[in-house]
Amino acid sequence: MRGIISGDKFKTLLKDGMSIMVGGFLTNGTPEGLIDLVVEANIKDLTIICNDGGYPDKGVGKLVVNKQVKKLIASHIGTNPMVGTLMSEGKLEVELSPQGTLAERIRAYGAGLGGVLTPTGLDTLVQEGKEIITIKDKKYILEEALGADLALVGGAIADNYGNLKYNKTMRNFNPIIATACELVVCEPRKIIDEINPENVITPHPFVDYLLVGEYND
Amino acid sequence: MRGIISGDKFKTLLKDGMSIMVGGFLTNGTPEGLIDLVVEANIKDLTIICNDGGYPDKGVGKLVVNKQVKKLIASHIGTNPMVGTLMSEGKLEVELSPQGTLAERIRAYGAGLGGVLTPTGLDTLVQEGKEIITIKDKKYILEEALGADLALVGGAIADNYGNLKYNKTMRNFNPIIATACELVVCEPRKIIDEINPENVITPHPFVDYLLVGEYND
Amino acid sequence: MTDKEIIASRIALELNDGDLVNLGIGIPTLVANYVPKEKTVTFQAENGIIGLGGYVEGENEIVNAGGMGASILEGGAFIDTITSFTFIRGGHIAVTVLGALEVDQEGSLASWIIPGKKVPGMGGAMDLVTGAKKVIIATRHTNRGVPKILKKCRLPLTAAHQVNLIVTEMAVMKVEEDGLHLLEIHPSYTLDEIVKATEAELIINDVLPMKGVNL
Amino acid sequence: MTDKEIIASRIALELNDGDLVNLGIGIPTLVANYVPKEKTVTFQAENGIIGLGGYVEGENEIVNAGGMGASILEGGAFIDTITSFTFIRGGHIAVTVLGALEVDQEGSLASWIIPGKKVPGMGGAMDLVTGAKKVIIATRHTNRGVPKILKKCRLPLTAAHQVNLIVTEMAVMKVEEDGLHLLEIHPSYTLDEIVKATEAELIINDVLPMKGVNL
Repeated sequence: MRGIISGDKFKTLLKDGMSIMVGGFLTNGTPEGLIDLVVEANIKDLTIICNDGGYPDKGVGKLVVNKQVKKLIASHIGTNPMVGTLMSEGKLEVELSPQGTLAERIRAYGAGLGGVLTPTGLDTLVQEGKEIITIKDKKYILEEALGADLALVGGAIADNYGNLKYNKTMRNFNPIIATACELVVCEPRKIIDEINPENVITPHPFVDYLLVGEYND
Repeated sequence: MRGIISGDKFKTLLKDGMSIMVGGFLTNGTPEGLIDLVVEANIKDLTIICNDGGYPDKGVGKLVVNKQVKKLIASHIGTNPMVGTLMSEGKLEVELSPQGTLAERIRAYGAGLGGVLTPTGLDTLVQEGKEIITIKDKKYILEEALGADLALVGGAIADNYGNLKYNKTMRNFNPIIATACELVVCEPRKIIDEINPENVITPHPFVDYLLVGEYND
Repeated sequence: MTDKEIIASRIALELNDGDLVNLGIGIPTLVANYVPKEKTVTFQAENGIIGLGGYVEGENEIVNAGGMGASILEGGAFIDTITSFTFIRGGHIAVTVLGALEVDQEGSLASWIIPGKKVPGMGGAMDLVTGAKKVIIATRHTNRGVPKILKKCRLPLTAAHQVNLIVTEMAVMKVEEDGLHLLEIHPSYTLDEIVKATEAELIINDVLPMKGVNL
Repeated sequence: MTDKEIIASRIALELNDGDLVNLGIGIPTLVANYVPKEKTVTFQAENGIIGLGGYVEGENEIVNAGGMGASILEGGAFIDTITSFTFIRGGHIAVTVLGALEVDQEGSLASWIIPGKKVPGMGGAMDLVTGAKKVIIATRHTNRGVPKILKKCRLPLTAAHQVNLIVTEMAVMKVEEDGLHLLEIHPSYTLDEIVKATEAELIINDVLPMKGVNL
């Protein structure tokens, strides 16, 4: 870990056209303070990768409502009507990926693998345009690895070294996106002295910055 | 988890020709009591999948020395001279897999994926006979998923529900093999009432039996 | 019993001691209420719980797969999405119970999109239907009289040929190699009524009254 | 300084503050002894430690990648093999230092097998050489006079075209697109001696005395 970062410094890292992965499941475990800063910075043309589209006033939904998102890659968009509206108006590109596939694609990128060979989505719209690989007479869709410029990690308890563990169900995609982005910023719920080495979920070399202070809950 | 198992009951689960995954790294985290029972049962023609060949008197090395192994899939065999000897005599088939690839192949099986797309081993002996897949102009070896009949899991602290966490570096391959085998037996180092749900590494549905008692250390 | 209660209580009989089970949102969620006390069934929520407990109003640190406040039972575990779908895709889930827009006699399911109308997305449903050992569909037999159990799904599929059992308020149907077998019918309906409410061709032999139903 | 000490101390200068580093067995392990106090470098052991500490005689619950008793530093983490190789293959390791049987001017490495003689296996080396951002080879310049730095490896490869820097007791060499550049030579050796001990073609411009060497 490089250290603690202020909200202002964090905003200097943001750029139009970035790809950003955001942790959380229906906003449980989403770092709302970091999202608010991205809204304030008002950067545009973002590719957002998140389990879902959040809610209009919560999670990545705030970025959608603020028209900052060019493309959303998610498994579920039903909880944020704005996503459907902008999509049907042709103002937002949406790529739907099955939840397990989305997680594996991100993991594959973080682990230096080229892609994922999954049976999920065979004989559905999901396989369109994708290569089908047959292994031992079974078919699999080749889903490409998925990385991004920036990971916004939430739901964590951090220690002074930058190690993370996660609070209850807030874990979800957070440890996965922390492996797959050029820059990883975490807004922890609290910071403790040291996490027992056996209980660390995201070891500190995966983390670049912790954002603390007013955004902590 | 189905429950606690005795050594005698465990032996009734063993059969000639089985494939068995064994946890541990140079025997750190290998369940020696379970291995001793496999030696006692003296089943033959085994396929053993383990990080390494152990030592002649420790880990899967005991099975090799007792001539129970037909095929060994491992990343390293230098610490057990008996492996090299039997291999050169044509009495033991050895498949060497890079350590990260071996782990991913097992994980892929446990996760219902068809295989792994890895750059590791490109332009080496490891790629021989394997399909090469090109994704975004980069080449990857398609390594097939690897499962087995039985997992022997060690190095664990278990709870009464069958959840596992692991002691220090004894974790290594143990949680991975627990996802990829028809039957999973763990020889824990100790059993406690309950592991904090945030610290569980192997949740109880992955585990079939715990073997306790004289084999605990 | 309401239609939903009929469906949920019948499906509960399909769960076995020791099963790891994932219940979808809606009618499937109700199945948990009918598991007999003597059976130990562990529920999974795909957002990251092994050992899901009941709803907890106002809880926001533990949520279920519908994003509602929930609880974890003793002996449970919090897991990440990768581990959750290792369970799901890797065949470690004994039974999943899901809803349907359409389901057909070949065991194919449509549940995630009505093109041009509604695109909620597939969430975890495609992985669940593909990976669970047994896939049970919990659905009303018709949508206001329009059959939902079809010869072939017309909406885009969630998965092809993966459904094992279909339970409605009228009947229990099993997908086999040779087609859709009508196994049980609710005593409130005649065989004729059920056949008329079903577009799929039903293979009918030895039909029993629906199990677990209190009239 | 012994040959090993020369190699290890020179390589230590390549490590930067904040780097995550994996050291192979043998000479590479010694590099840890020469990291300047002012730099924070985190060592990884591929069997499952982030924050590897020194050897601990008799310790058997914490071992390093050589299976020897070891320790973990404050702020460290124990991880499984999958996470360990996520670090390694995924490009999260800044530097790996490994030994060699042969290494060549194209940056290819042979280190895991001598066919017909010795087959220890590749362990984690193939993943490390493929995945680490910077691959440094720590090796004696020759094997008892027989060159180890070749035009092209003759033994089976660990990986092709992945080596960035080669450090021996005689010289520091960098693999570039156009070939192997001789960057630094140890003052105890003449340029001529080094060229003679090397089978690879060395590109020679602006050669400096080896850094970090105490005569």
